[in-house]
Amino acid sequence: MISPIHIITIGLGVAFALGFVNKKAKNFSATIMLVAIGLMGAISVAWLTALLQGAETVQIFTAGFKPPYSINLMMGIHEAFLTTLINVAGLLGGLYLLQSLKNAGNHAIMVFLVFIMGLNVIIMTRDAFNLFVFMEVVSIATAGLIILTETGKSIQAGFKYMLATGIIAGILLLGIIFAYYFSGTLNIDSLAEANITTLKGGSVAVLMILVSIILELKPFPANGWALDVYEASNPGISAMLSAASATALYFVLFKVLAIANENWYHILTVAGMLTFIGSNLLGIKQNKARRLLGYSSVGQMGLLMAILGLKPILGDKLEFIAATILVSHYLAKAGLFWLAGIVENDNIKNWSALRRKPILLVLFGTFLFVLIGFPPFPSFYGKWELIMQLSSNQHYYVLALILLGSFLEGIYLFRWLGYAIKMDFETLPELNINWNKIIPPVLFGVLVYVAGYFTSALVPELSALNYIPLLFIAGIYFIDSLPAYIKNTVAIIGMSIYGYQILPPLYENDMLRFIFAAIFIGGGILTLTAGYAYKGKRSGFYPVALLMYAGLAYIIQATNTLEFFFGWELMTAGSYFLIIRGKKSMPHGLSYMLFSIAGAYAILAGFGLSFAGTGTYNLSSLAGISSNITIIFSLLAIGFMTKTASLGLHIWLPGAHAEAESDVSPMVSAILLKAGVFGLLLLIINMGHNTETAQIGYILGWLGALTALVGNLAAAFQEDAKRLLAYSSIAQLGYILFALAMMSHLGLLTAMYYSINHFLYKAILFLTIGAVVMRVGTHMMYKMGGLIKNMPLAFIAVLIGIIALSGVPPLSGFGGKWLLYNAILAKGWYLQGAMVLFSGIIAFLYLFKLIYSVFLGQMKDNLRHVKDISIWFAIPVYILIIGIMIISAKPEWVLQPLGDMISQWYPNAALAWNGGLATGPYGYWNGNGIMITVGIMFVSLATWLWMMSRKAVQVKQFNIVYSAEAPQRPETTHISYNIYAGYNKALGWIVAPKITAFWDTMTEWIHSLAQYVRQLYSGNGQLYAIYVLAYIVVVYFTMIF
Amino acid sequence: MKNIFTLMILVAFGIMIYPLVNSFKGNDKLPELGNYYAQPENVTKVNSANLVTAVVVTYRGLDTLGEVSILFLTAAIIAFFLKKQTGKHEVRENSEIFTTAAKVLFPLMIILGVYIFMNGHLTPGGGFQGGAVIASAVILMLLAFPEVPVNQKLLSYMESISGIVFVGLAALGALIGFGYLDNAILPLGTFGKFLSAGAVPIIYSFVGLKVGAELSNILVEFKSVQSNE
Amino acid sequence: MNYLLITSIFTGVIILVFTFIAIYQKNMVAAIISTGAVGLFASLMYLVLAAPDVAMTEAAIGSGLSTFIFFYVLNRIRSTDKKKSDSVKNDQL
Amino acid sequence: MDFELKRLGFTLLGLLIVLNWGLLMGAAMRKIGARVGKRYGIPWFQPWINLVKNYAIRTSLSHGIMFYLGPVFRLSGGIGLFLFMPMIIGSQLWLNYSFQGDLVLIMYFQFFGMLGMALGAGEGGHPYSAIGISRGLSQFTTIELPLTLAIISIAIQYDTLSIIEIVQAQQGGFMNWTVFTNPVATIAAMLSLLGVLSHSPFNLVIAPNENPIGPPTEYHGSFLGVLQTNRAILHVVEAALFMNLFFGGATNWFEFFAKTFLIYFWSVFVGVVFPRFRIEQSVSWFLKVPLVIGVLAVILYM
Amino acid sequence: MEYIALGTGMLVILAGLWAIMTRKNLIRIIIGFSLFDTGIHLVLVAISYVKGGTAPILDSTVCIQDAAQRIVDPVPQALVLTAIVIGLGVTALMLAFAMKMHKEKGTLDIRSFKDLKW
Repeated sequence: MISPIHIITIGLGVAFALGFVNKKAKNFSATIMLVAIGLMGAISVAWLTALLQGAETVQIFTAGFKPPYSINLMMGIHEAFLTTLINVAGLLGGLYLLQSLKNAGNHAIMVFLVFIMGLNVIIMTRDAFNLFVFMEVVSIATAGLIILTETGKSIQAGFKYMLATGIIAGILLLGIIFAYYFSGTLNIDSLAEANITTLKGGSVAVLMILVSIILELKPFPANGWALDVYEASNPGISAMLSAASATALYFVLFKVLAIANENWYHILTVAGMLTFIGSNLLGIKQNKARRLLGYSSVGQMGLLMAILGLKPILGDKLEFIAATILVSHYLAKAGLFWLAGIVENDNIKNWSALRRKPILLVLFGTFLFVLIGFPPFPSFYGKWELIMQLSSNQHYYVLALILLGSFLEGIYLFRWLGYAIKMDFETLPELNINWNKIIPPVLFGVLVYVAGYFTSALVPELSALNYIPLLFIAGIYFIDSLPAYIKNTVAIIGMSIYGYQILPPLYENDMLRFIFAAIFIGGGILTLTAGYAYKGKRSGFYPVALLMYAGLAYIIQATNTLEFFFGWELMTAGSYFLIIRGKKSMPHGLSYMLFSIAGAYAILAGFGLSFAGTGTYNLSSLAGISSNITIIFSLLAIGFMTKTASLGLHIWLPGAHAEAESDVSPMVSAILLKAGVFGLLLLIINMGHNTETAQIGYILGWLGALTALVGNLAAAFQEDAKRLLAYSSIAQLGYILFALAMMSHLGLLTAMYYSINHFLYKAILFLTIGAVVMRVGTHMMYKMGGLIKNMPLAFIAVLIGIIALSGVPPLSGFGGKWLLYNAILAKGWYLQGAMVLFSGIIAFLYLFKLIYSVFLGQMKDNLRHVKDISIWFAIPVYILIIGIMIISAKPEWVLQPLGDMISQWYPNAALAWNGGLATGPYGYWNGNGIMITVGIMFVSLATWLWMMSRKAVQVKQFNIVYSAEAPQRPETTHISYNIYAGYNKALGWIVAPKITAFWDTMTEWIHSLAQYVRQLYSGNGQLYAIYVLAYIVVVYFTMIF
Repeated sequence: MKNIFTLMILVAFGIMIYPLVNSFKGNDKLPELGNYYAQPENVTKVNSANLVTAVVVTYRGLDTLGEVSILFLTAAIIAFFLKKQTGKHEVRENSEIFTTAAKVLFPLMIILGVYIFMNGHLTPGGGFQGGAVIASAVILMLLAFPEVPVNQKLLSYMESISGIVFVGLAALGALIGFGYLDNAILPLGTFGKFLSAGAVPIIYSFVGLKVGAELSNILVEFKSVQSNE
Repeated sequence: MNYLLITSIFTGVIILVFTFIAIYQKNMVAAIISTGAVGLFASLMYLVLAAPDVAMTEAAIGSGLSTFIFFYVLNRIRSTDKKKSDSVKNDQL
Repeated sequence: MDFELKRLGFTLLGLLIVLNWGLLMGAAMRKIGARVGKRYGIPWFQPWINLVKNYAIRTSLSHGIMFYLGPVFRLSGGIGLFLFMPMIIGSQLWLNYSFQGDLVLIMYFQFFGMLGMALGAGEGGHPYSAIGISRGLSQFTTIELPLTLAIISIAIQYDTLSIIEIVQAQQGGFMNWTVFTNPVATIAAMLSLLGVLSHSPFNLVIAPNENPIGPPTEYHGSFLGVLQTNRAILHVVEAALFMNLFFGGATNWFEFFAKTFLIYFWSVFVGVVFPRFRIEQSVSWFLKVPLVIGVLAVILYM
Repeated sequence: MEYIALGTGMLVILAGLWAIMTRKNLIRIIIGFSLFDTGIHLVLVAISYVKGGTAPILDSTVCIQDAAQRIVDPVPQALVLTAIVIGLGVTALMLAFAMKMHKEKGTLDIRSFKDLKW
């Protein structure tokens, strides 16, 4: 094995030797440099493999003396791992920078090589002064690399950088020399043993050392210089600084922390959290891509710093957490900066240029999701473990702050992603992409997935996870260039096979899960069927759609909280991409994502607290929680309620559902929302028996009732058909929340029955209306009218859908109302119950508006020749209608087994079944009988009337009213716009967009805050130097007080 | 107003470093590390009369390597940073006395520099000081003969050769000695004599050459900017 | 010993005086020379403190070479300023 | 099976009785309204004449399938309500088909006819019908709220949602009637009834005396006949519902006629006295006074 | 003596920082930086001093055997050597930057280099 010290030999030797190379032979020099970095990398990789296979950590002595008398280096698993990371980054970064380096000449190539070498040494060295020297090497090399691509800005940034790091280095040197004075040694390990923090002067010396290293990690707010560097230097260099330098310096902090006392852990935590939140807050206001990445990079390092500060809590989990987040940041940030170099446009709105090369867009999305911590990437596991450990140790404030910071990060990252996906790119110039610029990000993109896979292998709770769906999605992605109908078929077949495998066992064992699985998978297959109506490739649709379904399937099959959360996040990611596909979906996709992230964090915190209480991830262990019940229940409920779009958390839904594509709306409405219901149901059956949760349930009940009322009222005042249906979904989910919150047998049964029904009729309505919209080209109902003549299939589907939805007998909706009445009376929630029932009646307003405005009334001239809806939409719709008919005529087929299942948890006040007759605690209901009675009556009356009027003459609509004289402007005769004006006058105040206004105000405040705080970064390098010194002083005074 | 704020910070910083000054009691005897280096058996192991040189070249040789690379980096960065500045030379006549003196002094200064770094293990001074003297000689020539182009290639070769030798000797220590930068790869010689201390004089000489070349390079780069307007 | 102490006090005071001059002297040339003088007297202090190696280095590098570089840069900046007829009075800053 | 056939027969007979009683009551109300307004009014048999005339009209115009289905829905709604409503307590046969569903079924089946009617009228393409429907629906939603509260109140009171059980619980003297045992709920419900029957002041929807506005605008001939049939049946059944819930039900047809007449008369009486409301006025009104009374009714029984 | 050196060093450090933080001229800031460095070097040398010690060079006056009792600490001196050279490198580089910045904007006022902010 080659001694690791030869990393220095190779690095410096080659750098020196490059002086011989002819100045013109730049290709040769660049190749030599890459070979040298490759060799350095080979050494570290060789050591990494050896150490992983159990080799001992080695100390490398110099000068023939043992430490502490001479400088020594160390090569342990940490060092091997990190040097490998750095050398890989160096190799790929060097490759990426090939043109720039060659342009700048041999000297620049030398500087780059020495830079990488220096990073290796600061990782390996165990001597404080040697550390200082090589940190200087790195910082001078950095200053040189900043001006690799020389612009006015980069020179300024370089000067600011030198000024700040100069002060930092001076302080570090002072600290080191005094540490030497007090301990008589320069070796870090001996310094740690000497424990000089007990001395008054010694503690100051330690402070100076540690603060300077913290400052090198760019803590907020003393980091203006670093941000300028990220923004102004060549993106390839920024990538190196963010990935390689930051990684190395982080390890330095880790190493040097040994000399500190435990007070420092608090300081680190505070400094880290401040940075994490501060930078991410300022990122919100930032529109320049590279500076934004700088904020994100600084923020991530802050998080890592805080994690280090939490070492006493995290214990032996520290390494796993820090490594996963560090590696994620390393891969993602390098990748993003590299992409920034390819895009060559610093305005994040112009990143839509990535769409010229879809692979780049995929990479971009991947890296952003890595940063946020989505599965299956390493950071997901790291954040999960971090939260679990924090909550186990009752560090709730830190936990909350970490989640807050991550959320702020999500705001700007997803806004950016939205721009990249949705903004116009036709006007932007072509990307010029060299092979050497594309290889590094692609490689890192692949590595992220590989790293994610290996990380998941380290997590025992995920050992049962089935990776086949994910592989299937990857496969679908690779055939993305095929026509849509092929992919559609493959997707349907795949889902059918999966459903065939998981549904039967669930039917046997777990009726609740079976119902949801059937909705998710069956609904998925049906909605995908509609996809045949789309021509062309439909690039990117199938992977994300399947991702959502895979996430949903994981949720169903999850047995522990980690699996559940894994599925939940996958589902969120998939649905986000589905939603944002819509033409005007950019803002809605963003708000969906933000609510989802916030909700996911609430869930995460809830799971963390439950883990703290029970010590296990098992989902059923939720039932055994004895402490913090209120908080856990509330957090989880809020998390799930972001998906069910309860009042206050609903503002994302209307836009997201309305602007989505025609077959996506049913996916995200009829199917996706049930994930939240499933979560709430799990929560209630496990935790509903406590007195505390019953109190929350009471609040949730009112919330559900209000949601139903507001949702329905708002739906009644919509002019946009899909928006109307979206508000209707909010209201329906309000009923479900209300029913669930009752936490009684009938409540749960109602909720389940409503879920099934909502799935059926909302899928019908969204599919049909979506198909109609595809034909007529507008969402606005007042622009349609009279379509019954052209679209009888659609009309019948909508008619049945609205009858089912409204709860009018004999269709299935009535069963829901009946159950609801009984449940309300049995529970005693009369007033909120009345509110729910009242809002159920309001539903008639919008249902009538929907069917009347679209299909009835006067026909518009421009729509005289539209065709009926696509057969591919009609097929799933009519299958769903058959479902409605079955469930209406034979409700006992579903309700009886469900009731038996629910009786496990809530045996009281169950329904008694006698054939088709259900007898509840208050009333009785025979779905079957009503269906037959009404059916016979209806048919006979229809026949009778037909007999009497069979000679009726078909007349045109104008013939009677206007005596066959069409008015001048026929469109004015379709009374549809704002038809509930009177109602609006009386009740419109309820649906005044106060909640939207509330969130808008919140957003505005955050933006103003960010705007205010970022005045700190005035651009004056001197001011930044003052901040650096002030930071040190503040830390000192914090320490002594 | 801003200065008052800055002053407050500075005063606070002063308060912060006051404990350092306050707890400084001077040294009554050598600290542990220095004491170890001064022990006769350890002195003879390195066999360099100048203990500072011993520390600089062997015990803390890696620092020196880093330091050399810093100068190297500085030279390289300044080279590519300022390289686009070459242009017309603005010739200025120097007095004859000055130019003659420079001609005479230049070889003497070079010899002095070489002497300083070659005796670094015996007398005060060493690679850095010697290198600095060489660089001063170069400055002298630059001032005296601003129009004469400097052979930067030579400087650069000198720099590279000495760098490679330094690194090579260091690596040789790891290969055949007891560790990187072990000076015992060459015979230690007699204490206090010119040929002593193993590889120390050689290493220090090359450090001197390298530092001299690098400093000269930096100066030449600045000068070339200078003369271009 | 006493003699050395007096020397060091004297040197210390001179260093501080030159430091002050370096910071507040309006004439940049004088400021740079003062900086060099600070280095020079610091090297005197090093000699007193039994550090001849450091003294040599500081004298040659700290006060010699770096002063030279300062002058080069100053010269260059001045020549640029002269070219631009409107001279920005940087030194007053 | 035999019993089932017999039940069918009795139900159809009941339907006939209810239809004629409804027509008669309608005529009586018009008459009363006219006399109060110092007019002579229609002859008592006018509704029968209208009905026969409409059914007999030969020319018949249709706008399409939904236009035709609208009246079918409407009449099905009316007859369905009749079917699911117990008429005379004490006889298995006059209970109709109420064993298939309870009060909730009645509550929601009301909408069946309305919805169909709205759709049928919608296809006519007449702007006025759309206006009428939107007004009708708007008003109806708020009418339902106090009614729902009243029903919840009596469901708590009698611990059941079964109409038959509610009626049975009120037997044994008029002091057992809900109107005396639970007067607040009764008031709320009776205020709702005014709206349910769409009489003045809540009759903007059909506005009978002015230019043809409202859902039935485009209907005529046999279609209009069906609608008139339904109107007759529906009014009686609605009155019967209130009778069952609040006034002790009926144990024989005489009691039935008497009680339904008085309940119906109540709405006419109010209509004669008060002027018509605009929609937003009536919506607001229902969400003020009756709502508060309804909430009170529930709170009293909580 | 070493106290004086230490005290002087500390004061020079503060003075250098003051110059860095308040002077507006780039060259002056770099001068401040240079002073800051010199101050640190003074502190280092002061720490290396042993009362009554001689230079750590073993020659006829100081023989090997009693070296440990007579010399001053060579370690900080070695560190200072390194630090001085590093300081020169940084100073030179900063000057090069300052020169370029002046070329770009024609001024040395640090307040005029605010192209990057927020």
